[in-house]
Amino acid sequence: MTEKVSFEEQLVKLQTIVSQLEQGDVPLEKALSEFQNGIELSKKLQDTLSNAEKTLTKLMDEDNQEVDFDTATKEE
Amino acid sequence: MTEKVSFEEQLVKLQTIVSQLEQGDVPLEKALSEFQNGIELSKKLQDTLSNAEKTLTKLMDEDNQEVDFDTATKEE
Amino acid sequence: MTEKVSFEEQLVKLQTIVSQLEQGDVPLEKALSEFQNGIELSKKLQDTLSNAEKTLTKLMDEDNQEVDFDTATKEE
Amino acid sequence: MTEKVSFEEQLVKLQTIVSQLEQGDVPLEKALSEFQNGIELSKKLQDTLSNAEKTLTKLMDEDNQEVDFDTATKEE
Amino acid sequence: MTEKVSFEEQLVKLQTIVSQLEQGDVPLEKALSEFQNGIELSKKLQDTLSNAEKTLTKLMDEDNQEVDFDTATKEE
Amino acid sequence: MTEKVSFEEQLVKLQTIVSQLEQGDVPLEKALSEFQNGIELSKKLQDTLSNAEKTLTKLMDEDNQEVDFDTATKEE
Amino acid sequence: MENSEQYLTVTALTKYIKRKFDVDPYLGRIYLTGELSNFRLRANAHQYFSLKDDHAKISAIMFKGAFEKIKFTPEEGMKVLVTGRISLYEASGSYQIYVDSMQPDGIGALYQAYEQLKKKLTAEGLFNLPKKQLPMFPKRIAVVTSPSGAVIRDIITTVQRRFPIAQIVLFPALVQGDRAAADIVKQIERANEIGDFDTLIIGRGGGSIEDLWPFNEEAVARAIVNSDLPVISSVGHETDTTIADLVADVRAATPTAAAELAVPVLNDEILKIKQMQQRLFQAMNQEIKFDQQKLAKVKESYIFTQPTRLYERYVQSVDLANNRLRQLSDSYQQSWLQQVQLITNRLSGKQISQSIVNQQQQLANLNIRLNQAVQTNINNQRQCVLKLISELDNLSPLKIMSRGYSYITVDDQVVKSVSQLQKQQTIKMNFEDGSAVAEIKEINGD
Repeated sequence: MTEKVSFEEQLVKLQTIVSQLEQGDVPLEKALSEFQNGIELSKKLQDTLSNAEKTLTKLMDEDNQEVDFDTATKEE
Repeated sequence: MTEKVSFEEQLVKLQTIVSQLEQGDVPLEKALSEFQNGIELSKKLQDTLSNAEKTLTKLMDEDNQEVDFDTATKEE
Repeated sequence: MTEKVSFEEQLVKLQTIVSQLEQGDVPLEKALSEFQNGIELSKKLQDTLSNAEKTLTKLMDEDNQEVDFDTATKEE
Repeated sequence: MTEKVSFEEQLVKLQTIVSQLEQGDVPLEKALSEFQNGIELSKKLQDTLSNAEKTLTKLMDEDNQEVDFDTATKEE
Repeated sequence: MTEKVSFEEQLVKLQTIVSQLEQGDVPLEKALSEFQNGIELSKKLQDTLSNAEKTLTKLMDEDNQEVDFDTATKEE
Repeated sequence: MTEKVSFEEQLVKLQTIVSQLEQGDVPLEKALSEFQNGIELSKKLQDTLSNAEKTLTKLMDEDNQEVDFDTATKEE
Repeated sequence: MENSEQYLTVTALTKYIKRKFDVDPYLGRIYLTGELSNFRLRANAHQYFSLKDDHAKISAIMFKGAFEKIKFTPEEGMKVLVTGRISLYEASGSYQIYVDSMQPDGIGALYQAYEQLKKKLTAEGLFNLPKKQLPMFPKRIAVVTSPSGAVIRDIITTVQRRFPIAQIVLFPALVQGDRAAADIVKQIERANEIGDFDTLIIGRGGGSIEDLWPFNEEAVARAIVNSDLPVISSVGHETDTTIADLVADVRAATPTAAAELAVPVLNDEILKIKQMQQRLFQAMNQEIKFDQQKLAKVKESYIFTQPTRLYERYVQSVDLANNRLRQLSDSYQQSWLQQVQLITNRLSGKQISQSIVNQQQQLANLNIRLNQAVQTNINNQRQCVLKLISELDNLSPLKIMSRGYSYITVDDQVVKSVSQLQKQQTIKMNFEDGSAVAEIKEINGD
């Protein structure tokens, strides 16, 4: 994997898969493998989101601690 | 077998066999062998479908579990 | 007999024999031998049919068993 | 860092980040890094403000002490 | 310091600093350093006035009659 | 001071100082030193007037001798 | 009844008489001498009085402008020389002299000399010379006057009362008589020669113009002008203006006034200096207070009282941005999650599952059809074969033999003619239900 595929690209890919599957005229084996791809993509997307959530939560929490510290200082 | 024959192609082949046999003017030996081919094709198709079903079930189960896991994580 | 004679060719031969015999002007000697051939042919044909039927039954049984097995598996 | 970035420049940068994010269609990875930049900027700005407060408080305290000392001197 | 800066010049400088700060468009860092300058100037000015007052008081004390007059003035 | 400054000149100087200080637009430091000069001058002038001896009227006789006028008068 | 036109009105008569006065060439300008009578000085106004001698009296009026020009103060009974015109005042019907100028009578020659000297010195500009400033605090005062007069007494008394630290030195001089002028000049010059004086006072008490005359002499005037010392002149009464008074730096009305001009009041001066000292203290105090107030005013600025306002607006900005960042973080996460969930929810295996079921159904159908087709096929073949077998069976030659026919074969060759036979030849006889072997015994041709 030389270039990473972005969240949005993955999302579009997943949407394309879902649309194709919903149209219903996909050959069985292809449908299966697409479904499988879809499941994997969905997992990846969720993983990406979980990581994003963790990163953001960590950032925000660190910031809150800073802010809390300041508030505490002010109340002295 | 360099290239795999798709489920649909096999299905069409089976349909062709059935149709030919149903027309009735197939020489006996050929009818037999066609029948045999048909049976084999049918088995293969059945297998393919069974496998597809298993794969699907497995994928869906896994996906459900993933989703459940995420939901569980979120509820923390 | 280097090459096998097909069921249909034998059937045609039998029909030919029957037709010649029906014309009635066949010398006795020939008629006798033709008749003899016919008898033999008809035996062969019946044998072939019996064999075909056996084969068919066998194939069908096998197929049914497969199907049954699958059905059984499904019911698990 | 040869030249220090001023508080106002950092604030404008932070506000720009917020505005861009508010427009809403920032891709995930870029959004994450922007959030990170934003939070870091916000921390820096808050630190600068805290330091400003401390400096001011210290200066005012020193000044008040001077004034008190003077007042005391006058009352002699 | 080759030439001493007069009380009035320092006062004008202090007033200028205060005006600029009151206008509010001074960048934070500059505002802080200007504020510090202001505090220092204010101290210097106060010192100058205190010294002037001491000189005055001392001269008044030497002239006993004047003391009453000055005391009265201060109580206004 | 090679030539002595006359009483009147000193008085004028004192008046000038007083006027200048009363006009109020003298820089503080200069005002303070002028004030000090003024106080010194006023003390000197007061001393001069207060400490001067009272005199008796003289009569200038023909020999440019000053003789007590009252005595002379009485002797007449 | 007399004709009323023969009677004059009082006004017409008075106008007529007034005209007689006014056009008379002698009465237009007359020189008159007499004694002032009924004179009562009215300040800053026209003066009304009478002139009289032993036998006659005339009313007089002197208008304010003319009166202000005279150099003496008229007194009741004073003999005066006046010029003027005679006219009639219609309202009272009285004639009167309108006085243009007035001068005292009886001093004629001296007065003329005085006027001549005054004119000369005026022409020289002596009266307009810059006046010397009197020192405020004289240490030594030279006084040129008579040692026996009241003048020196008044001066001594006044100076000792006001400024006892000034030394008065009397230069005794004759102030009356022919030698007086020279004496006065000598003493003025001596005082200047001795040199350590601050002020010079020359003085004499009141008297007639003759008495005061030395002070109107040119030598005295020039000595005063030449004096290096500032000169205060106090000669005669306030109304007597001598040449000395005119050329002196200051003229005093009385000796006391001269002394008052010469010296200040010592205690006043000490008080003044003290007051200046107080003013200095006050001014300095004021200045400090003023500066203190200015400083205080600057320090009252919210910059110093509430310095936190310097950065508070920034605190808000940063907080705002920070909060917005947090909200955005939440909404972004929600949006991402929604997008993923929405699409993931649509990713269902059900359609594939349904498709599989359909395919299975189709496959089962095909299986059934396949079986049926092949069975039909075999059955058909079988029917076909059975039919042929039946037909064959019907055509069997053996069926004919069952009617009693048989045939002979030699070496499996059917024998159709006796010619084919030989005696003792072994033949095979074929019957419906079997065969028999025989030997030819006889051959019989047809």
